[in-house]
Amino acid sequence: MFITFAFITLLGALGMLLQKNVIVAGLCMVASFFGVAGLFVLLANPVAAALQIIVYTGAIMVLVLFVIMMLNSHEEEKAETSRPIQRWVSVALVAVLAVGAVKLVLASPGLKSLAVSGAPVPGAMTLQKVGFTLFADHLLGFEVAGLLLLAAMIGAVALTKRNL
Amino acid sequence: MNLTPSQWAALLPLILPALGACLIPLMALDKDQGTTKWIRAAMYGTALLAVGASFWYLTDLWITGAQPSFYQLRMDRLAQFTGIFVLVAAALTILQSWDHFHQEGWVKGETIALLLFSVTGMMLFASTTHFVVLFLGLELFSIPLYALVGTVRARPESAEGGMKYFITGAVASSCFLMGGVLIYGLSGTLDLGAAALTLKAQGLALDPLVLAGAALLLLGFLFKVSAVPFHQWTPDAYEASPHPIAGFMSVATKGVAFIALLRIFPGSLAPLGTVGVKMQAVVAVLAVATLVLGNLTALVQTNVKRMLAYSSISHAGYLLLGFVAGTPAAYNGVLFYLVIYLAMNMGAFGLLTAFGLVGEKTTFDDLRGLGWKRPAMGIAAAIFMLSLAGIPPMGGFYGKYMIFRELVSTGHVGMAILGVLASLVSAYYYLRFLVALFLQAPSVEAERLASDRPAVHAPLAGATVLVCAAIVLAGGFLQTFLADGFARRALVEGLGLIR
Amino acid sequence: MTGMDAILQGGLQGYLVVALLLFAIGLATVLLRRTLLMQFMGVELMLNAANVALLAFARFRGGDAQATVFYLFIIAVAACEAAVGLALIIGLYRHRNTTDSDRAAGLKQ
Amino acid sequence: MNKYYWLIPILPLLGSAFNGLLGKRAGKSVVTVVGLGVVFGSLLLAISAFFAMKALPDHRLILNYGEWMGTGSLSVPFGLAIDPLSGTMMLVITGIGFLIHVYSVGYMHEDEGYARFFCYLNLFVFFMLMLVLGSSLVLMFVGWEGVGLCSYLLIGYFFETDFAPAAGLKAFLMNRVGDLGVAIGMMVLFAAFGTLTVSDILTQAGHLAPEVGFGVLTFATLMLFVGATGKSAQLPLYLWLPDAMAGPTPVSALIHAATMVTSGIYLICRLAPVFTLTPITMDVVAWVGAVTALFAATIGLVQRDIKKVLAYSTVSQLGFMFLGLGASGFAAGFFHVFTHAWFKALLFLGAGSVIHAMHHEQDLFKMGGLKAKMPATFWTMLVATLAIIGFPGTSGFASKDEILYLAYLKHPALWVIGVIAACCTAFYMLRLFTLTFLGKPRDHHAFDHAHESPVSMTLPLAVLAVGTVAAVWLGWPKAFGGDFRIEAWLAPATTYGQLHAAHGEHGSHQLAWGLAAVSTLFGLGSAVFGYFSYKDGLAVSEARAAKFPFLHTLLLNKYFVDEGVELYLLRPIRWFGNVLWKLFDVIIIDGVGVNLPGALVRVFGDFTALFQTGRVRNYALSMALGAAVLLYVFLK
Amino acid sequence: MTWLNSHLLTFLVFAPALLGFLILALPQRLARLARMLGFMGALAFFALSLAWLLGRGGGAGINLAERTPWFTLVGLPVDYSLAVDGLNLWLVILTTFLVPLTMLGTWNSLKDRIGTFAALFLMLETGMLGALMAQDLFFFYLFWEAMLIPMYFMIGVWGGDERRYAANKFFLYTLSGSLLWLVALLYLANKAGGFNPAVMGQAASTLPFGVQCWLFLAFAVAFAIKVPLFPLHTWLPDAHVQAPTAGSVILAGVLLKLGGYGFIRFAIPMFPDAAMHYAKPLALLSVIAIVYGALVAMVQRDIKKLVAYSSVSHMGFVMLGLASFTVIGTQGALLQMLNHGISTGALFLLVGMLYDRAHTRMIADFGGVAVKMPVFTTFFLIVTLSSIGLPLTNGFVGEFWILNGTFLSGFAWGRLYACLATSGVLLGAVYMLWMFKRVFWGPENKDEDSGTHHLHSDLNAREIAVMLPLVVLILWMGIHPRTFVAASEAPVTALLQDAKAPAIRTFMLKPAVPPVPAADAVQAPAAHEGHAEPAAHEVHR
Repeated sequence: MFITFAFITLLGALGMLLQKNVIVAGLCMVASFFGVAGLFVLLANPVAAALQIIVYTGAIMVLVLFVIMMLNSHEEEKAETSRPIQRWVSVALVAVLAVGAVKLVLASPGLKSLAVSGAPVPGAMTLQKVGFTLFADHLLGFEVAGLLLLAAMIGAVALTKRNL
Repeated sequence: MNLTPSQWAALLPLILPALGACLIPLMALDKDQGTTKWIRAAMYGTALLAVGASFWYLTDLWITGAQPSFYQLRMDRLAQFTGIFVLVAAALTILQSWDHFHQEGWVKGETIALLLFSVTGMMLFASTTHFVVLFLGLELFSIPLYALVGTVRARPESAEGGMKYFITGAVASSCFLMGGVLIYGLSGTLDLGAAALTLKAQGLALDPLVLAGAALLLLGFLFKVSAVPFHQWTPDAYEASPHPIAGFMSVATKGVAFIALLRIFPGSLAPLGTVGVKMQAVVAVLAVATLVLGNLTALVQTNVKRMLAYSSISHAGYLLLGFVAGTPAAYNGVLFYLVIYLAMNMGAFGLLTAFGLVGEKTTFDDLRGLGWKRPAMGIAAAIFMLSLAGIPPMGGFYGKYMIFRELVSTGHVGMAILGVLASLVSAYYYLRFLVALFLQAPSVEAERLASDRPAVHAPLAGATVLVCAAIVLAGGFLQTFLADGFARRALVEGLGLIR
Repeated sequence: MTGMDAILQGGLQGYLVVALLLFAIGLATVLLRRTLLMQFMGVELMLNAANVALLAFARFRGGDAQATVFYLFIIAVAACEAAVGLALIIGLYRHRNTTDSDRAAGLKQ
Repeated sequence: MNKYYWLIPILPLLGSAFNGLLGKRAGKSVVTVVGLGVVFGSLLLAISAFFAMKALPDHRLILNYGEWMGTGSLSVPFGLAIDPLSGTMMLVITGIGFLIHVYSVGYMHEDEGYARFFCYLNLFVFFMLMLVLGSSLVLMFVGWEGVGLCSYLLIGYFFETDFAPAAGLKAFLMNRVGDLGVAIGMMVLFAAFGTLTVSDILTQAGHLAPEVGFGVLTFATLMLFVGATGKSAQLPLYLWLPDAMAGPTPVSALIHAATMVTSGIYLICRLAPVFTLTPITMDVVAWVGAVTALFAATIGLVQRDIKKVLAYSTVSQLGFMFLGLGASGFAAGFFHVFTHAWFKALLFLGAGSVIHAMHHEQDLFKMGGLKAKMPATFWTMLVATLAIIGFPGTSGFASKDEILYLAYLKHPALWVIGVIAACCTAFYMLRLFTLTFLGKPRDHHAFDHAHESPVSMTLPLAVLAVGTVAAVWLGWPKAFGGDFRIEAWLAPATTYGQLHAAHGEHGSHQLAWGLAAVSTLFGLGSAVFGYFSYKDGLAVSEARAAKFPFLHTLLLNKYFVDEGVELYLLRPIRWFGNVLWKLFDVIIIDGVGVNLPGALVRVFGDFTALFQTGRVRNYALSMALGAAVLLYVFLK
Repeated sequence: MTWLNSHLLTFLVFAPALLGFLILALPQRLARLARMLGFMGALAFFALSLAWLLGRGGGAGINLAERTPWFTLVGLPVDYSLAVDGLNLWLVILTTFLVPLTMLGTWNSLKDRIGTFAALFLMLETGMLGALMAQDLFFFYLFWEAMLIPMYFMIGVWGGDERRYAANKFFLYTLSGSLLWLVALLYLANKAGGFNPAVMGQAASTLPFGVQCWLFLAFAVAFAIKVPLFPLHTWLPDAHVQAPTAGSVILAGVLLKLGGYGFIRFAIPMFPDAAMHYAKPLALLSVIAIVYGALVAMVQRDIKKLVAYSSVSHMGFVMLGLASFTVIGTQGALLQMLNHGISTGALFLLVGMLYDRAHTRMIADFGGVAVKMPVFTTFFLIVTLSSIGLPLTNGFVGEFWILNGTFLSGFAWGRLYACLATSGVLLGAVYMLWMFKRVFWGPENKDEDSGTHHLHSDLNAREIAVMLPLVVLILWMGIHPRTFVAASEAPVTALLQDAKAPAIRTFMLKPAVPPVPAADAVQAPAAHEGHAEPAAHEVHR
């Protein structure tokens, strides 16, 4: 089960990375997000899964795709001819980081102990719990998030509004 | 729900600018041409009012010495210091942008609103150790800045600069986020202070994931202070953005990031001893790189704004040297330096507005002979440049002095020598500014342009410049008041670092 | 159970590996693709990686609700970044009529 | 009277100041009065001071007027030391000086720089007196450099011409070379004796043993001697003196014949007790003197310019003096200074009178037959000529013969050289005399306008002639039944009661007679030869010159020394200076040391600027690399 | 008034700057008034400095001092501390004297922004006086750096064609030295816990010798650049040639002195051992500077540049005297500083006067100037003579003392270097008089575009009024130098005593009785290092 979703996620991501056509790439990303949502379900967190589908996939990615359409930049990226240095250095670097990450995960003692101690599956996350925590401990964060959204909105308006 | 007075006290300094930020766009909705002028005035008035009120309130807090808190927000002395710092910068920026936008020919309330949002974010960012709030604060002050940089719709560079800043910034903040998550994961708490304690208790201080997390956190800060190699967005973003905004970014972003870095690394994460050690090790390397690269590149710039951008990079290098020394006195020096730096850079960017350099006309040649046309501005410019170069008796000298002194006393003599050599190089390009202002006659075609361009009218910017000059000089002659009475108390009573 | 098994059988390590790999892929997208939209999506991917790690940790800490709340905020942030970022991209497109970041390199040196 | 003696040097200084500041406005008559008056005043004071000194038991009158430039262990008082030596010089300076002032009144009367001239002349008298009377070496050095300055100013008196400034510069610089020697010598002496006051040095020196081999004092005295060669125009620093004739003739008489050029000899006599301690130096002095005497004399044989001839003869005579000193005959040497002062001054003034008469014509070959036109000049010149060629019974004979005698005792070779030089002297003096006064006029135009000089010029000639004759009274050699009075006279000054007194060990009178006879015969012979070669025009000499073309050219061009100096000394130095400036200063230090780093920094800057590609992907990559670094540092 | 009585020095130092700012505030159209104000003020400050410094028990035993704690930053106390004593008394007076004189001398040579120029000039005066009087190293450093700023603008704004290059060079050159020095300063202050020179000296003496040497070198380089000592002198010709006359005068007259003063006031007393360890290299460089400067000056074509290089040569004498570590040498150095201030200052003024008339400084453009400007020629000749060290002028006394001091100095090389240095005296005469001959003597240069051709007027009353005091001083210092060194004798002696300078070396002379065998009677100058009695009372006076 985990393997499946993990594969969906990573393959989607890889697809996005390698796909020349921007729209297809966007769709790959959507797929990968679905995979992530699945992982969340496995993590006994249906709330997160739902949000992932609704907000991320449903809102953000659609917005992105919409913009892609608008800028009709679905023409394919020309094959990378220039700047091989940038390319190969990046590839090597990313590869190193990825391998390093796996090693890291395996090396970390804290992680092991955690994995063992946290083996028993907790009860599924509920909206009630989330809401309670949200307003009990994270009132400040909630407010700030609100401000943030407002700021982003105004920013977007300021950037795109035609007539001043 | 109802808040206790102390919670209000903690929240109010943030609420006021936020409130202003929310009100201003509403005013922008009015489209009646006849009243536009008044609307604009009202917007700027509101903004100044909000900032001023918050400033007044903070100073009041400072005087009473109360250090209230609201949930994860800690309005302690350091936070108050930050608040005052940011608000002063914001006020100067607002005043300058009034003139600048008139010169550019368009005034938008949104810009001021965004500025206030990012002010709120900055104050938040520097006054908490809780990762969630920290991250939100970071975003709250970054996102409006992305927008602000790209806001000059007339210039293609503007959108480009904003885009670059956005992409790099987003990468940096997701690294930051990942770092925080890792630390949360291994400690189980989102408050970095508590996390450090628990990790120490569980003996996970050396866990590779923790270290990786700390490294990614550090990356986030270093990006904001634009230290090499996370600096490349800086010149492009500054050149792209309006002069006052560039000044604001150069000062406030850097300052807040340094203060937060101070609060998190030497502050909260202190229990994880190794993290501090490694932080100093890596910062030493990056500081050297920053000094060298920043100064050398600044040397060959022809555009004043880019020169100032690289100079701000190199100044990040000097401030990082303070972290290399890592003594309370050094942090004291860092805070002091930040105060002077605020005045120096806001002043320097304010000069561009005061001299009425619009659009891309910000090369050294555009400055020629202006020092004699506007003597007061010229003198102020001399003060700023000499102070940036670290020539006594300007304030900048004392900042460098305190930091180098600590470097030497902690045995980093080599670093100190490199530092002074760097400032020797820097002296050259700061002098170039003065050369253009005083030692060169304006070119013919510049004269022609000046003749058919309406006379420069920038009273507010001029005023801000003079204020900045006054602060810089004060830094030179009241240095103890600023260093001990202001910076040191913030450090000692706020962060609890005892020297 | 040994590291590899843990990874394959969906232990905490597994989720983290997925997260970090996602992160790497996101980074790779930013580094390797020229189209601004792609780079933007890479950033989104990096944020998601963080989400995965976050919630995985939360689950193994006995379903910590704080993490979910944080996840909520992160989504908000992502949305904001999307809004501003896309606006910037559009603005740039208006001037340069392209979304190729390499060709939008007027500011340099 | 003692309390007025400080006026001896100061009076001329005041006169100079007055003439310099107000002279132009005051007018020539006032200038004349002041210029002459001050010198005459100091002459009177000098006489009184002289006798006051003689009245004292130890013949030493030392007057101190407070500290000048003392610091640390150095103390230099303003002080005048009057003893027989300095006293005599003082009289010579003020006396002959006064005469020449009088002479100048006539000689310079139509010059518009009249006031300036007397300003310089008075100033010279002041400095010369300082040089003579100074109680410490430093104070003497003041005069030493001061007279150099005055000679510089007076040589360059006609500054709007081409050659005069050049000659003045040459004189000053060559003197400076010598002054270096004096300065170094003073430093060594100070380090050795801990004082620079002459009397103290001499007293201390009195208790020292002569140096065997090359020692400190030898070094010091040699350095001082270098100075002496500079001032007294000895090899190799004689070059300036002939050129110095560019100055007005009275100047040549006063400075470049009578007084300044003898200060080298004076210095050595002053420090005689120290020099006595250093045999090596004495030998050097003697040999340099002898060689110079001959060298200059040979050049003198062929010069056409009347003043040039006299100049070379001066050099040669100075050589004789040094020869005398070197042979430990301080008295003899100084006696020659004394006599030479009279007859050489006379010769120059006579020449001046001739030149004046010939409307500034100085070429011997254009003169002739002036005997009829200017008898006074003729007769006085005759006296002087006889004296200089050492005609038996004249003062010149007395002094020169004493020197040659001592030279023989020191080393026969020296005597031979001396005699040859003497013969040359006799020859060219007669040549000069004959060409000027005898024979037929060669330039009738000039001859017709020639006239006897005014009394203000002839009177001094007469007085000097008397002096020339009378001088013999001071030092008729013992060998010829005289009592070499001056030796005893100077004793208090030259021998400061030291153990090893100056010892010219006296040979027998027969030897003296023999030597004198030989030298005199040769001298008179060559004199006669000179007369006959020129009495009827230039034909004979031209024929002879044609016979020895090489020798003639060599002598005519003064052995090409000036050209050699220019080519092998001055040019290389200037070239070296240019190399230092253009290559070392501008290119190496400033270019490589200063500007290159700056340029390099800029180049590095251009390089680092390349990293700012403007492509966001590159920015992100550099960030990623940075992240890698961070992670590496943190995890390692 | 009571405040003033206890703060005379504060007033002297800061009043000029205040006046300067006042003048700066005056509008452009009042520039002439500003200039007049500045001149009057400067004159007043000169009078006050005379009255106060000499009046109040002037001369030897003077001790005007102010010392109060100023501030403590990062744990290092900094004192506000000014003092005038024997070492700096006459340098201070020289400064206050030269400023008004220069203003008067260059009254009409500047046409534009004369008010600003006067203001900068006064600020510069504050900087110089402060640097001369400061007794606390941090305080000294402030003035030392602050001085650069007005000078930079004076060169850069009113200078010649290459002024920007020259100004930058001057600024960065000096800055490079003083920045490294700052690090050393911090290092030492950190050890000493303060900037009091005495305390720092104590702390330094406890450090390992190697460290002392490094610190001394840092000090020495900073000061040597100002002096300027070969090979750090290359900023000088550019700065001098490009600077306006007034700038050159003050540069030569005072700024260069601060280098030598720094040595005698700080570097040597604080690191005596290191100083003596480096005495030989210092002296060697000085000798090189003397000869080198002279040789290069000899071949210059621009009068001003010639004078500039002559400064290098003259200041070489100063350094040589300091390196001799004898009372005579050091006193000579102090006097030579004053001499150079007067003579070279006067020379620059004269060159300026010539330039104002002829608008050229090329030697080749002149010739026969004496015919057209006799008075000017006379002044020039007198100054020239003082600059080549003719006796009875100031130049001679200083050089004579320095040479003797060096010859006597306790170091083995002293005698050799002294002898070498004398050649500087000769070369000095060569380049100065050669220049004099080519410019003033010889037939008048009738060429249409020659400099001589443009000379129409001899010196006017103002210019004569400027030159007379200088000439009087030249003679005064030559005839009664003790006026100017009496005050410093005691401090210098004490200083050398504390520094444990080696006793002077004299020659042992062999008395006649008893006669000694000829074998060891051979005495080559270098052969005997006798420390005779004079040594004792030389050092322990």
